[in-house]
Amino acid sequence: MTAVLAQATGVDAPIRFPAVEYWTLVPAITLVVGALVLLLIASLSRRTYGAGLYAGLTVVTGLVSLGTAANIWQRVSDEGPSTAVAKAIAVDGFSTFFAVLIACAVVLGALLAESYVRREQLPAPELFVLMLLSASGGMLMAAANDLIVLFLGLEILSIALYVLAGYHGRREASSEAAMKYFLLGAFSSAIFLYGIALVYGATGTTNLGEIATFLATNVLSNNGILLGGMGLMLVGLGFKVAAVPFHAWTPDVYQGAPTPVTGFMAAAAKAAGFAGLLRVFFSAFGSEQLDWRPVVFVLAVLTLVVGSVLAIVQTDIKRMLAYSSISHAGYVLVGLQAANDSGVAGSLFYLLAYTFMVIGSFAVVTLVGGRGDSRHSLDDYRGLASRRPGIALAFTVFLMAQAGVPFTSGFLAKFYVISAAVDRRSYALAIVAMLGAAVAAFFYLRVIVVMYGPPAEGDEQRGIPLPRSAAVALGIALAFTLVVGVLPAPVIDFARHATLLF
Amino acid sequence: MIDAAWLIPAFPLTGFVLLVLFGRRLGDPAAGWLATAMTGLSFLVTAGVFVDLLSMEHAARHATVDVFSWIPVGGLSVEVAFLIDPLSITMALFVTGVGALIHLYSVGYMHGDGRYPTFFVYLNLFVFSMLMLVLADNFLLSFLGWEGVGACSYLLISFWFTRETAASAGKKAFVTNRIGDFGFMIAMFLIFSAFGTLTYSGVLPHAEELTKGTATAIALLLFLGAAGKSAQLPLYVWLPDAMEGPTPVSALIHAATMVTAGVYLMVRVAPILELAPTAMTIIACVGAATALFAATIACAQNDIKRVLAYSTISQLGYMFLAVGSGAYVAAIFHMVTHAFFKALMFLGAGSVIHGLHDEQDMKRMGNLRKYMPITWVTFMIGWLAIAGVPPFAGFWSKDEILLGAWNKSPILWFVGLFTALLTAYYMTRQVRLVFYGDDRWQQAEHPAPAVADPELSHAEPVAPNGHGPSEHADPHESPPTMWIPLVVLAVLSVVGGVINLPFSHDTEHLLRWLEPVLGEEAIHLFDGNKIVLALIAIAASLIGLAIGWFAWRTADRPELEPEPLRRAWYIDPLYQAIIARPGQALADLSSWVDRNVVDGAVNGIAVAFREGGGQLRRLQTGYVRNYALGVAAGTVALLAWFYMRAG
Amino acid sequence: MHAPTPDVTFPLLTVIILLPAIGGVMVLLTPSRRLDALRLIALLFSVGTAALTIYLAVKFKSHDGDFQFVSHHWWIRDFGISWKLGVDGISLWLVVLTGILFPIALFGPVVKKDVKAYLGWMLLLEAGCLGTFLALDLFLFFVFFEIVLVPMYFLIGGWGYENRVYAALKFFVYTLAGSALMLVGMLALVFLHQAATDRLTFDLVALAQNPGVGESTARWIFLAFMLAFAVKVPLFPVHTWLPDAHTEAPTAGSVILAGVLLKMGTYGILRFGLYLFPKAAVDLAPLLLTLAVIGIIYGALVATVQKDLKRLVAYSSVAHLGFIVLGTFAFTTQGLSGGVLQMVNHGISTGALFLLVGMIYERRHTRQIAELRGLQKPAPVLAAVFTVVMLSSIGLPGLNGFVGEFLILIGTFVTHRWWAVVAASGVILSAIYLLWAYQRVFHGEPDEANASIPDMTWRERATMAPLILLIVFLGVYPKPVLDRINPSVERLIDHVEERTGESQPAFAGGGAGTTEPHEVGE
Amino acid sequence: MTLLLAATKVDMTVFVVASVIVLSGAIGVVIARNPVHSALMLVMTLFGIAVLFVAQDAQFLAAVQVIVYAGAIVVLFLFVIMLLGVDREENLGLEELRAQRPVAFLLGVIALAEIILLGRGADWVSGASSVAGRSQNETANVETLARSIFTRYLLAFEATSILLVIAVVGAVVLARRLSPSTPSREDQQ
Amino acid sequence: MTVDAGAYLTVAAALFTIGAVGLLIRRNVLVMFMCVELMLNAVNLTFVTYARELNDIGGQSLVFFVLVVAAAEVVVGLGIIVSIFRRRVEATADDLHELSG
Repeated sequence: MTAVLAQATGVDAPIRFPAVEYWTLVPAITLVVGALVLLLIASLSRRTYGAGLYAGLTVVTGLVSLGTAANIWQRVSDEGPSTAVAKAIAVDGFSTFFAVLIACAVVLGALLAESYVRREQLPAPELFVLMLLSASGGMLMAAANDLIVLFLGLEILSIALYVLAGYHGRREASSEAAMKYFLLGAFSSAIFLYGIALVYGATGTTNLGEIATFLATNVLSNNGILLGGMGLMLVGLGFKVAAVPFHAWTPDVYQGAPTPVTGFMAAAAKAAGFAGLLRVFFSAFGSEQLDWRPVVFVLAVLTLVVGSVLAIVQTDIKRMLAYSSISHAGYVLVGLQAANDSGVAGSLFYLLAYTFMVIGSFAVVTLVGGRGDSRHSLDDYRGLASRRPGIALAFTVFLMAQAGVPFTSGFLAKFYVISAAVDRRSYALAIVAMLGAAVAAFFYLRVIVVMYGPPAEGDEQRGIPLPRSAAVALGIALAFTLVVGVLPAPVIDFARHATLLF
Repeated sequence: MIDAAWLIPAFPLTGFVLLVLFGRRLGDPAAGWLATAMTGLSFLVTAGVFVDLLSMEHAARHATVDVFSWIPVGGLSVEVAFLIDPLSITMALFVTGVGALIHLYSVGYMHGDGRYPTFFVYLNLFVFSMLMLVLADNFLLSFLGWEGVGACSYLLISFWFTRETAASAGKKAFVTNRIGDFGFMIAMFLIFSAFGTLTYSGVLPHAEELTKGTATAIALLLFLGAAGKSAQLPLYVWLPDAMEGPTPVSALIHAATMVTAGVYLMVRVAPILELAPTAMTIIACVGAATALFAATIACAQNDIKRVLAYSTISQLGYMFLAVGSGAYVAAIFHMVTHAFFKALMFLGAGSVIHGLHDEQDMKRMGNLRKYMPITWVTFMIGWLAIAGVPPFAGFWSKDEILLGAWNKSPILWFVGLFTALLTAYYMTRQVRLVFYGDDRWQQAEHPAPAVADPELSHAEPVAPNGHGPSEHADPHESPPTMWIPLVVLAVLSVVGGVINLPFSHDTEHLLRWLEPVLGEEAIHLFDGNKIVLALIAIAASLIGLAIGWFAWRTADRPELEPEPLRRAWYIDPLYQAIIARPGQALADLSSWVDRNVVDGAVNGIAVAFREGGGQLRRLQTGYVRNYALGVAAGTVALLAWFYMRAG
Repeated sequence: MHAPTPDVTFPLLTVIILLPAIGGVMVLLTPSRRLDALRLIALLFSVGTAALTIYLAVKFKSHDGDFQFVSHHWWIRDFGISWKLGVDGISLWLVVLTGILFPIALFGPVVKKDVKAYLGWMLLLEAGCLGTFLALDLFLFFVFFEIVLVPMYFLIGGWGYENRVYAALKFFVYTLAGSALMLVGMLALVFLHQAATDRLTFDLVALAQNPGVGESTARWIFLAFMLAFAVKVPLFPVHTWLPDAHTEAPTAGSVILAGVLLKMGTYGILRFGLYLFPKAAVDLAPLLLTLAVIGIIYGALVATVQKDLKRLVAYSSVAHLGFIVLGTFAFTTQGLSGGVLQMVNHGISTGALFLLVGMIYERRHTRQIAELRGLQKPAPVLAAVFTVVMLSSIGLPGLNGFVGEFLILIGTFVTHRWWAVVAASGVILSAIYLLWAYQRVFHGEPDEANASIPDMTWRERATMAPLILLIVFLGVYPKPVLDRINPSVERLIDHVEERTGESQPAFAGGGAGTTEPHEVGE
Repeated sequence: MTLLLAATKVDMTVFVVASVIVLSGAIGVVIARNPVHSALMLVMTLFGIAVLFVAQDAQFLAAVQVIVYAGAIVVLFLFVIMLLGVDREENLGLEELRAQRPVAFLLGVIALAEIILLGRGADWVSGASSVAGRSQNETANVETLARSIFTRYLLAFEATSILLVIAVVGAVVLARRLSPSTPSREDQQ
Repeated sequence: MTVDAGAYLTVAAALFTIGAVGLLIRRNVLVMFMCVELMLNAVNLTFVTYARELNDIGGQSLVFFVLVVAAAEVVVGLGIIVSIFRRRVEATADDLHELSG
């Protein structure tokens, strides 16, 4: 529309389009293309295909995206980080790391959703389309070098997730989740946007590099507007990553949304939110550390404490995992609060480890949830070990990993962020984080106890089928969690070299 | 032969090991014979070593036999090594000698008991421990024996474990001993702190380097240990109860050997005692008090063994009186003679009990001289010996002690003298009740009200040997395995005095024998005084004898058995009230605190978290507008912070 | 500096850790219905590990206080974390103890329920325990220190008694919370060290040489470490997880818990608390000595009135572990050596006691002392074995418990007189509660239910035999053990004295240069 | 405020009138009981905003504002109101959530105060000028804007396409009525 | 200079807070959503004001994107609202509180 208008005015000087370095965008573009292909197949083909095809294509798309991300990683390591498309995005290890992470989430989420869609008799293609598009938004967010790109990425991610949350139209809870997520999401987006506006006013630009340069070269006589903008942006991103007190949507949405979507959401959306948070605050607002670190400190403590304490009293597994995801956000905030390279790397490591743990966990929840996606109370796990020892063992590993037991990725993740905090002398935060882990162990163990206890009355007969796709997802998540737990060096290396552009 | 001294404890140890492994297969009586043989062999080796020592130069009678290094840590190096000197060999001689006799006696006495081999296991282990105690060349090894004999004592007292009283008595003995051992341990620590070593040869010759305070502390702490082991005030309470054990045990452990360990220890550390006159005085006073105190109680006991037990306590008090007075040789002398006659009397009592099918109440005996002549005769010898009638062994040693006491203080001497009178009296009472008068065992079915209280008398009918006292056949004389030791001991009780006759330095064999260890005896009263004191002592003994003899022509003299004495001055209930009950209350309190305060705090934290979660949960109302309000509030708070930071 | 030395020799320690772990994994991979195969695998691997640990003890060079058999590989190079293992006199016997105790715990008590998982967890637990004692890298230590919670949690929760879920949770969360601060302290130490030396490493030896922390900082970090260890030990007042865990755990669990797991706390104090923070340890010694003494007395008092036999033994552990801590903070050769020895002794005696209590439970299906009576009559062998173990626990000379206790007390006495005196009174109390319990359980006339129990089976005798032999052997001839402990302890004391300027009395330490004040003239 | 005096009367009048329209419209949205009224009030606000845009030389945006917002979005709102028949009046006197309303007001006031204080303290604007290109120049507003969007914000512009795809797909998904799942036993908890 | 930017920004801030408060106090989901639109418009006004103040076209470009986002949000948001309130006509935001705790 605007293009037409522009042409109508008949300006002499042609617009000099900036160079578009497509290779930098390939992972995200792959996802979008994959989504479009799915849409085309769904709408053009006469036949109706089962979920398998769509899921398969999604997995392939995710893997291709993963591969291209790996390619970019190579290039970035060789050529160094840079910006692309008129400095709108950053091509650095950081963005590539998140591309990899989100691609993994897509692959696992799709594997999980396949059997879910079949079991719940939901329309197949759109779920995968939305998942892919949402993921592309996440990648955009992670790569964004401009606040407006960040915002658009956030909206792409979120709006698709609003729909996904309400995807299970037969479940009242699903609709309610969508509604709540949407209203609060829109609210926080508006706040975030207002923050961008104020930052724009304070610095004259929305480009992160320019902001940093501006802040580095100008001494503001009064940085009130800047700080206000920062604060409002923190609210918006804090909402996305479910930091207390912006967390309230999380349990309701996680509980209501279709379980595979919850898994995907917990992994990808949280990661993307943190990507934005880390990039904006560490890179662009790095010079204002003194102002925002105390805030993040408080947020981290609140998040850790509230997440853990509330998880203790839950009897619904999905809800419990939701609260636990809140407390996990607290750990990543610990990494952010450290505001140094190892803090960032620790956060990245944490998010990657968490991706696999949480999708694995929700994979189990999906399976146990049964038709109707409704069996999520603690009682439904009674005696799981005697009925499905494999699933129970996998869940045990995931829960232990989340609790931070050694020889799982979760332990090293916690170790990493806490070591960053200690490195910055944030001893109090480190102690709170460690004690939070002890409290958290309590509610993870409670589930394990139940699983290894005797089965509930009349529940012995209920079969829990393990579809192949879900089994693959479980296997991958399990393998990652354990292997990284024992041999973390490559992944730590990955996280350490996933440095920011500046 | 001295180099082979390690064989002395090795034999009983071998016996112990063999009996543990094969005891049950050997059975009754082979196990007993094996044990006896081992102790006998040990005695022979000891005798050999003794002869060797005799053949040596006076001052050279001292050797250390190293076996192996036990606990080498830093500057502390504890060896398993034996100190062979006149004192230790004297002890070893009578431990193995009396021990062998008692083993022999037990072969017969324990015959028919279901746990016959076990008994000898314990007995051999005891002899081994006792030998470690006396032969050790350092405090710690002595302590090993010291605790070892305590443990054996525990095992043997509660040998008939199905009886609650026996079980309790065993425990009581062990725990009371432990209190003493606590003192011993602390004393060792002090010694180590002071000398950096625990060997006798490294400590005693350098004793004078100690300050007076340290010496006093060490002496008193060791005395605490000795008081526990040798049943002195206030730790004597276990010994009367210990009579729950089989009679040979009473004879061996609770009369002849183990209980004298305290005396041995005190004599052994004499160089330290010498530096601590205050401690000496305390020891002497405690000894005298114990002697008198126990003697009074013994006057009113009806259990044949309990009388002997209190008598033992009393006699041990004598020995400590001697130690406290510096009359170490007298203490050892009395220890030896006491071992003879008290073992004799216990075995005699055992013979009586055996003959009466486990009857222990003297009020249900009488006239046994008719039925058990050998027992009677030997018991009479023991009686005269303990009563202090010359020329029996007891007279000489007791006289020595009284001399020593006189030297220390006439008050102590008088206490000792009065005790001697009491001793003669209650022993006479016992003899009268047991061997003279009417045969009262027939009326046993109706026990006198006086003994109805189980606290008072442990003479309840029990059947350790499987044949209860209800089938009251006539008493009978014991088998030879039992009476041979009686005879041997009787002979020793008669002639035991010769080892240290006070007529001249030449006849004081024990004194000269122990000189290398103890140095010159300090007491040199002029003879006239000595004789006067001896005559007074003899008179006291005879008076006691006479009173007893005439007073106890009949068995029923309740007016001579005042309640406080029968109840042993109410010491047990007193201890119960001031120690056991508060202790129990303290333990209960601790347990309550543990549950409700310490653990309560932990559970409280858990509850607090859950409650906090419950409260926080109420914020999660489910109303989307509430959530938005949360976001808004957070935003406002953040802005407030940044507003404060702005500028 | 510490370049990773290529391991040309056989990596014995690594194998010792990995062997049970591999066994555990193999057990998990074996079908659960093939019970014999499962048992065989577990037997082979646990006994194999035991054999290796004994081989280690044989090959261990005595009179060398340094770490031996060191193997060093990078693990996470970016963090300066390495797989560094080594053994010295302090850890050697704990390793051997672990090696020996596990086969006994595995095959002593009979477990019928879910054998596969049981054996798997036990073997994994063994790997964790061994790793804890062998790690010379702080991170590695912490990892092993924490990981043992998992198998133990499952063992308690899966095979325990009535209240097992509560006990298992309490055990896990309590100890986890305890070690929370340790990690923070550890990291603080590492980064401060990095700031001081510009080298990021978790290597224990490197950190101990130059911690790079100020005195007050060191004190805080020390306290953080101590909290973790105090919970594990457990020291009064953070001990209350122990009675619950011990009582509710299955027999094997209790044995390992008491025998091995608690030692991680005391071992940690020695290896990390004293070694890394000598000054802080010396400065805070009075506090810890006091807590230890309180633990000794208090544990004994509470044990006295317990109605549950297992709980009684559990509280006795509180008292016994108090002794070990006491010796540790005496800072004398005797105290420390005694402490190390006592760790082994306590593992053997209390392990044996738990086995015996388990046997009684199997026969009577109760642990309530009031319901037991006169067991010595129907089960004389059981009673005899119990007696020996009990006497060892009481600290009877000639049995193992005494040597350690004595060394601890004498070592403490020369530097901290009054603590030792009060602690020594614990010796009396231990006699009271154990003998009283013994009396109530074994003495007296048994009623019908108690009179009909069988005596020890041959399997049970075979289980107890090695323990009894060790109890006697260590009591009579502890020299070979002490000879290997002493050099390391002396090295540790030298380390502490170098950095604090304080020294133990000359006669207590027996280094080459020190002469005794009184040469014994013979 | 001193600067305000310097402003021309026309500008001032336009600003004041438009602002009043904007804010009263906004308040109207909030307090109208009937959602249809709210929607109409929203239109009022949007027009006011458009006027303010024009007053600040953003003519193109003003046009788009009117076309997109008033023309499309508000119509969509009204359409949904009609579709669902939810045009019943809301009883504003009733508030079930205790303390929600006072707290909301309080927070609103504080937030506004904070923003204004922050802004005034920093003189509202501190940024660098014309980073993305001058907005006040000889060329037409549309052209300047177009150049900016197609160069500097090209990627953002492209990204909006994804957003629109999502909107379409989302609308399709949400509009679809699902047939009840076949075995209905486990549908509801 | 025309009217001071501060005045515009103050109006924008007021509009923003009115929108926010409206969202907090209204139960009707559609009205709540309209309040979000108010907030977005406040942002737009802010952008445009800054664009003028900084003489920077960027601010105006941003408004353009906000408009697109708002449109997409409206589509999806109304879709969600429709899908829920097809079934329960009278519903308000407060009626959706099954998920809580």
